[in-house]
Amino acid sequence: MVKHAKPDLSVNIGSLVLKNPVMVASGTFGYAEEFNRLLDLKKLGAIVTKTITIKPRHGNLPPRTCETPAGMLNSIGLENPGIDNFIKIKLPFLEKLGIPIIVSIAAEDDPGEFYILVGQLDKISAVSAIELNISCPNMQKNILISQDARETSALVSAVRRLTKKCLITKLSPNVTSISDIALAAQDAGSDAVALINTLSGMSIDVHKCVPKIGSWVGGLSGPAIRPVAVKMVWEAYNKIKIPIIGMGGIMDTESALEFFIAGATAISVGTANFINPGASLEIISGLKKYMTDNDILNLSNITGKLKA
Amino acid sequence: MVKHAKPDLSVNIGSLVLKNPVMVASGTFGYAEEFNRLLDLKKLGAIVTKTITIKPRHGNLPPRTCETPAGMLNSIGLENPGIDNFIKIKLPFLEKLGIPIIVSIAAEDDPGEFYILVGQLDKISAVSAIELNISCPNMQKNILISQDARETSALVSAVRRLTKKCLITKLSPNVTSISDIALAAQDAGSDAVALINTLSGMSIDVHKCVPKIGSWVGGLSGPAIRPVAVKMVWEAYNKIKIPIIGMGGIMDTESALEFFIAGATAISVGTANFINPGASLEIISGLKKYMTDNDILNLSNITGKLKA
Amino acid sequence: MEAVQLKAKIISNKKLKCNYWHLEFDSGIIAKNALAGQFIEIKVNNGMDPLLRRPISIHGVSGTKVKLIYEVIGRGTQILSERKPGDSLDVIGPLGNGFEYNQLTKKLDNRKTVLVAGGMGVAPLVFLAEKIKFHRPVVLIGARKKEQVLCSQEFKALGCKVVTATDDGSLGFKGRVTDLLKEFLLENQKTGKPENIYTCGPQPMLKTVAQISHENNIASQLSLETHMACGFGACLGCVVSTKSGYKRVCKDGPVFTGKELIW
Amino acid sequence: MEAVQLKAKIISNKKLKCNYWHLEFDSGIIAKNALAGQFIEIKVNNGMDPLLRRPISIHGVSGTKVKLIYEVIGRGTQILSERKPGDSLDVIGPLGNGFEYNQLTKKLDNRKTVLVAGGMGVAPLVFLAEKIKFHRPVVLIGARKKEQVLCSQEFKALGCKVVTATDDGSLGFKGRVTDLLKEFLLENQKTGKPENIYTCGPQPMLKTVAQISHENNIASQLSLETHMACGFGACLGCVVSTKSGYKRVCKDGPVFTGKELIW
Ligand SMILES: Cc1cc2nc3c(=O)[nH]c(=O)nc-3n(C[C@H](O)[C@H](O)[C@H](O)COP(=O)(O)OP(=O)(O)OC[C@H]3O[C@@H](n4cnc5c(N)ncnc54)[C@H](O)[C@@H]3O)c2cc1C
Ligand SMILES: Cc1cc2nc3c(=O)[nH]c(=O)nc-3n(C[C@H](O)[C@H](O)[C@H](O)COP(=O)(O)OP(=O)(O)OC[C@H]3O[C@@H](n4cnc5c(N)ncnc54)[C@H](O)[C@@H]3O)c2cc1C
Ligand SMILES: Cc1cc2nc3c(=O)[nH]c(=O)nc-3n(C[C@H](O)[C@H](O)[C@H](O)COP(=O)(O)O)c2cc1C
Ligand SMILES: Cc1cc2nc3c(=O)[nH]c(=O)nc-3n(C[C@H](O)[C@H](O)[C@H](O)COP(=O)(O)O)c2cc1C
Ligand code: FES
Ligand code: FES
Repeated sequence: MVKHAKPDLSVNIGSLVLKNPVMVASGTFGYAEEFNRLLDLKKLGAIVTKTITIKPRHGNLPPRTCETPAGMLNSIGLENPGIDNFIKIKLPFLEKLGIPIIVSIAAEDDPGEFYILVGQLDKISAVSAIELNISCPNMQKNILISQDARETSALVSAVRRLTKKCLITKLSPNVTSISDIALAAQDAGSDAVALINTLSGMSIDVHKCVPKIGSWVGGLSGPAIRPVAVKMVWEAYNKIKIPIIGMGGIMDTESALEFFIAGATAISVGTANFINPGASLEIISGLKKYMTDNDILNLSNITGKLKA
Repeated sequence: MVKHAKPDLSVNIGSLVLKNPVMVASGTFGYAEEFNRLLDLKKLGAIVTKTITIKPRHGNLPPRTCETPAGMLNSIGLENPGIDNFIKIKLPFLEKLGIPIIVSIAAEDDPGEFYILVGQLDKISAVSAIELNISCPNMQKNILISQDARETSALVSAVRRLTKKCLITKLSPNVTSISDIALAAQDAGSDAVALINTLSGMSIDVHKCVPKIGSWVGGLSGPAIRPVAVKMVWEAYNKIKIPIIGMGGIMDTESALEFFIAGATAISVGTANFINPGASLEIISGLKKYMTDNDILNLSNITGKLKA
Repeated sequence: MEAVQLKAKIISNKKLKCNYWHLEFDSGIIAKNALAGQFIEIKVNNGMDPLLRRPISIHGVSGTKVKLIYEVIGRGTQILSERKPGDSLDVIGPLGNGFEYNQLTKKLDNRKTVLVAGGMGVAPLVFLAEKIKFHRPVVLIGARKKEQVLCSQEFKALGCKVVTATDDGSLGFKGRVTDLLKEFLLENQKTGKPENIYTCGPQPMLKTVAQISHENNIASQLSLETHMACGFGACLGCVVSTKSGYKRVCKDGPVFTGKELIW
Repeated sequence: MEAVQLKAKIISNKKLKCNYWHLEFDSGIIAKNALAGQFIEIKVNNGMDPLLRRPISIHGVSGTKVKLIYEVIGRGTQILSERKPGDSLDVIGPLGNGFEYNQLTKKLDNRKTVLVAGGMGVAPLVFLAEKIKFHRPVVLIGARKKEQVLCSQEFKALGCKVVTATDDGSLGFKGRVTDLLKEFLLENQKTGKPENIYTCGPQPMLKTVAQISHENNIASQLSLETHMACGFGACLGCVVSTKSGYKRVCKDGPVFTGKELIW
C-alpha cells in the first residue's frame, strides 16, 4: 500500500490563512464562551462572532425561536453588547484562543455605522477579518442592503477604503439573483462572500392565531434550507472569482462536502452547533478522512468540482 | 349544548366557486387518474392539472427527483402530452368528476404560446379556470416571467384580454419581493395568485461529485419550505386584494390552517399527495372540525386572521 | 460544573400513568454534578425531524442514575417514550442554574418552605425537596384532575407535607393550586408565614405565585420554561424580561427570583 | 388490481444475516392481489425525515401475510429495521406491473427459463419462481461474497436449480453473475438455449444481462430500480428511456423487456 501524504486542509480567504476551512457561523456560537467545555475551540478554522452593532441592542421580543420541519426560525434581532463592550469583555477570551477571529458587524439605522465600526476594528490586531452582515432579516427593514446590487456595491466600496483587513460580505438568499449581488460585492472589493444568511420565514400557532415568534417574521436555518444554499453557492461560484464561504444546513461531513463541491472555499457551521456542539470538529476530521480516502492532497482540488 | 351550524367551506376564486378550499397542486396529481382508487376525487375542491404546453414535452433527463431534509427536489421539466392530447385523452376523465378543473399552462420558448393555449382552453366548458405557470424553475431559463414585475404584468394583461375564465397566476418564491410580483399580477387583471412554486435548489452526491438530479438544479418542495411559503402568503396578503391560493409543504390540517390564517383563501396540497394520497381529504375533514370546534361558520373568517 | 455532551445508556423508560413517563439513564458525571433545578437537553432521535434537542428537568439522581419524568405532548416526547432500555441517549447536561437554598437557616425550618408545583412542575421540585428535606417543606401540588397529580408519594417519603388541588375537585382542594396557596397562607398567618416559596409549572401559574409571594413579602424562586434552540446560552433565543434586561432562561435561569422577573 | 393505502400490522421483522432483513406484515387484500414483480411503498415512520416512502418488492405471500426482504443501506431502511412486530406499517400496494409469464408454454418447460439475481435482486424473483415452479427454472445468484448470497434454499425448495457466483469466489463460480450466465449459455448450447431470462439487480448487471440476452436472441424481462417520489405514477420522477420515450418505472414497470429499454 502506498503511504498517503497528509491532506492539506488550509485555505486562504483574501489575506487570511485558515489552518482548516471550518468556521462557526455568526450568531450560532455567541462569543465562543458557551462552547468552551463542549469542544476544543482551538481546533476550529475560525470563529465568526455574533453580529455587533455600535450601541448595545436588547434584541427582539420573545419568543425568538421555533422549530420547523428540519429547520428553525429565529428572530434574535441582533442582541449584542455593542462594540465597546464586545472589545472590553468578549474579545480577550477570543483572542486567547489563538485562532482567527472574524467580527461580524451590522448597522442599525444608517449604513454610515459600518464606517465607524470598521474604523474601530481596523486598529485591533486580534481581529483577523470583518464580516459585513448586510443580510440580517431580523431588523424590521423593508429592504436589506444585500437585496440590492447597487447598495451592496456602494457599502462595500466605502468600507473597503477604510481597512486592509480581510473583508467578507454576508449575503441574503432572499433575492432574485444571488450571483448579481455576489458580483457587486466582489467588484466593490470584498475579499470573500459568505452565503447564505437565513431565508425569510414565518410559522403560525393555529390554535391561537398568532405567529410562533414575537417578531412575526424570522430567519429560517438548518438542513431544510441546504438545497437552496448549495444552489446559491454553485450559482455564485460560476460568476465570481473571490472565495465563497458556504453555509446553510451543514450538519456533518457529507453536507459540508456538498458546499465545497458546489464551489465553497470554506464553510460555516450554524444551527448544527445548537444540536451537536461537536459538529464542526467532526467535520474537520471527516474532511481529512474524505481527502485521504480519495487521494486529495489539497482542499482546493474539491472546490467547484461538480461534474455531470 | 348549543347545536352548531354546519360550517361553510365554500370559497370564491374570481368567478369560480369551490365547494371547499382544498385543491391539489399542479404536477403533483398528474391528471388525477393515478389517484382514482386512492381517494374519492369528487370530494376535492378543485384539481389543478400538471402543466400543459402546446407541444408534447419529454421532460428532463433522469434522475428527476431526490429526497432532501423534510423535502424533495424535482426537475420533471414539464413532461406532458401537449394541449391536443391533453384535451383528447386526459380531459374527458377529469370532466366526468364534476368538480372544477383548473388547467395549468406554460410556454416553452415564447410568452406568445400562452395566448394560443388560452385561446384554445377558453372555448372548453370543462375547463373551470386557467393557471398561468410563469414560475417553473425547470425550464433552464435565466430568468422566469414571474421574477420580473413588468413581464408578469405584460403577460397577465395580454392573456386577460383573451378569456373571461377565472385566471390564476402562479408565482415563484425565488424573488426579492413576492408582493411586488403579486401586485403586478393583480393589477394586470389576474383573478387570483397561487403561491408558492418551488424554491430553486441543488443537492450533490459527494461520492461521485455529481448533482443528484439530472438537470443539476431542481425545485425544492415539501414541509422544509413551509415557513417560506407562509411568510410569502402573508406578505402578499398585506399588499393585494385578490384571493391567494396558498401552498408549500402542506401536509395536514394544521399546516393548511397556517396558510389560511396568513391570508390564503384556498390551499393546494402538493408533495403530500406522494406520501399520503389521502392528505387532501383529511384536510377537508380537519378544516370542518376546526371550524366546528372554534365556532367558525365561514372560512373567510379565518383568512388573514393572524394577530399579535 | 460545565455541561458535557455524551451518549448515555437508557436504564429504564416506563409509563407512570396518563401520558406521564419516567426515564432513567446512566451517567456518573451528570449524576454527580447535577443540582436541583438544573436540566438536560436530549436529542430524541438521530434524524432531522424533530431537529432540536428537548429540555427536561433533572428529577433526581441515585448513584450514577439520572432520573427524569416527562409528559408526552408532541412528537419529540412521543419519540422519547419509544426509546428502549439499552438504547443510547444523546444528552447535554447538567444545564442552567439550580435553585438557591443556602439561605435556608441551618436549624430545623419546619414548614417555613413551600413548594408549589403545577402539572409537570413537580419534576425538579422532587429533586429540590430531597436536598432540603431536613426543613420538611410543605408541597402544594396542582393538577387538572386526580389522575394527573404526580409524585405525591415521593414527596411524602421525603417527609414533606403534601396538599393537592385539582381543578375538578377529584382530589384534595377543588380549584387552582394558586388559590390553595392563598388559603394556605391565610391559615398559617398565626403560626408564622413561610419564608421561601419555590415553584415550577405553567407560565400563568408562575405569574400568580410570584404575585402572591410579592403581596405577602415572601421570597420566591421560579423555574421557567421557554422555547430553547440550544439550551446552553449560545443562541439568545430563550430570553425572558427581567429588571436587568433580557436574560437567557437556559443559562441565567431556568430559576429566577420573583423579584427580578418582569411579567 | 389498483393499489390501496392501508395500515398493516407487522407480524415479524428479523435480521436474516449481514444487513439483510425479513419482514412480514398482515394484509389480506395486498396478499390476494399481489403479482410477482410488484412492489409496495412504505412510510417507515410518521415524521418528515425521511419524507418519502420507500419502495420494496413483494418477496412472497402466504395466506394474508405479505413478505419482504430488504437490505439496510440508509436511514429509511434503518428505521424500518427498528419497527417491531405489532406496530402498524403505512403501506401502499401492490404497485407496478409484475413479470409476464403467460407466454411460458403449458408443458413442462424444464430449464428453459433462467432467473438472474444480483444481490437484493433475489427479492421479487423468489415470488416469480413460486409462480413458475412447474417449469423448474434455473436460478443464477450473484453476490459479492458467500455471506451475501440470499434465498438459495428458498429457490431450491421450489425445485429450482441454483448456481451461485461470488466476486471473491467464496461460494460457487468466482466472478460476476453475468459471466456465469455467459458460461451457462455456452454449456447449454447443445441441450437447447433458454427461452426466457428474468432478472433483477443492480443497474450495470441488468444492462449486461440485457446485452447477453439480445446477443443470444433470448427474451428478457428486467425489474428496474429508480428513485421514486410517489411510486404510483403521479410525479413522473422515476422515468427510464425506452424506445417509445420515457416510461415511469413505478407504473409502466418496474418490469420492462430487454427489447424496449434504451441504456
Ligand atoms: C428548563 C426546562 C425544563 C423542562 N422540564 C421538563 C420536565 O421535566 N418534564 C416535562 O415533561 N417537560 C419539561 N419541559 C418541557 C419540555 O421541554 C417540552 O414538553 C418538550 O420540549 C415538548 O417537546 P415535544 O416535541 O413533545 O412537543 P412539541 O409541542 O411538538 O414541541 C415543539 C417545540 O416546542 C418546544 N416546546 C414545547 N413545549 C415546551 C415547553 N413547555 N417548554 C419549552 N419548550 C417547549 C419543543 O422543545 C419543540 O422545540 C421543560 C422545559 C424547559 C425549558
Ligand atoms: C421497485 C423497487 C423495488 C425494490 N425492492 C427492494 C427490495 O425488495 N429490497 C431492498 O432491500 N431494496 C429494494 N429496493 C431498493 C430500496 O427502495 C432502497 O434500498 C431504499 O429506498 C433505500 O432507502 P434508505 O433510506 O435506506 O437509503 P438512502 O440511500 O438513505 O435513501 C435516499 C433516497 O434514495 C432512494 N434510494 C436509495 N437506493 C435506492 C434504490 N436502489 N432504488 C430506488 N431508490 C433508492 C430512497 O428511496 C430515498 O429516497 C427497491 C427499489 C425499487 C425502486
Ligand atoms: C439563532 C441564530 C442567530 C443568528 N444570528 C446571526 C447574526 O447575528 N449574524 C449573521 O450574520 N447571521 C446570523 N445567523 C445566520 C447564520 O449565521 C447562518 O447564516 C444561517 O443560520 C444559515 O446556516 P445554518 O443553516 O447552518 O444555521 C443566525 C442564525 C441563527 C440560527
Ligand atoms: C414533482 C413535482 C412536479 C411539479 N410540477 C409542477 C408543474 O408542472 N407546474 C406547476 O405549476 N407546479 C409544479 N410543481 C410545484 C407544485 O405545484 C407546488 O407549487 C410546490 O411543490 C409547493 O408545494 P408542496 O410543497 O406542497 O409540494 C411540482 C412540484 C413537484 C414536487
Ligand atoms: S436556548 Fe439558546 S440561549 Fe437559551
Ligand atoms: S415515482 Fe412518481 S411517477 Fe414513478
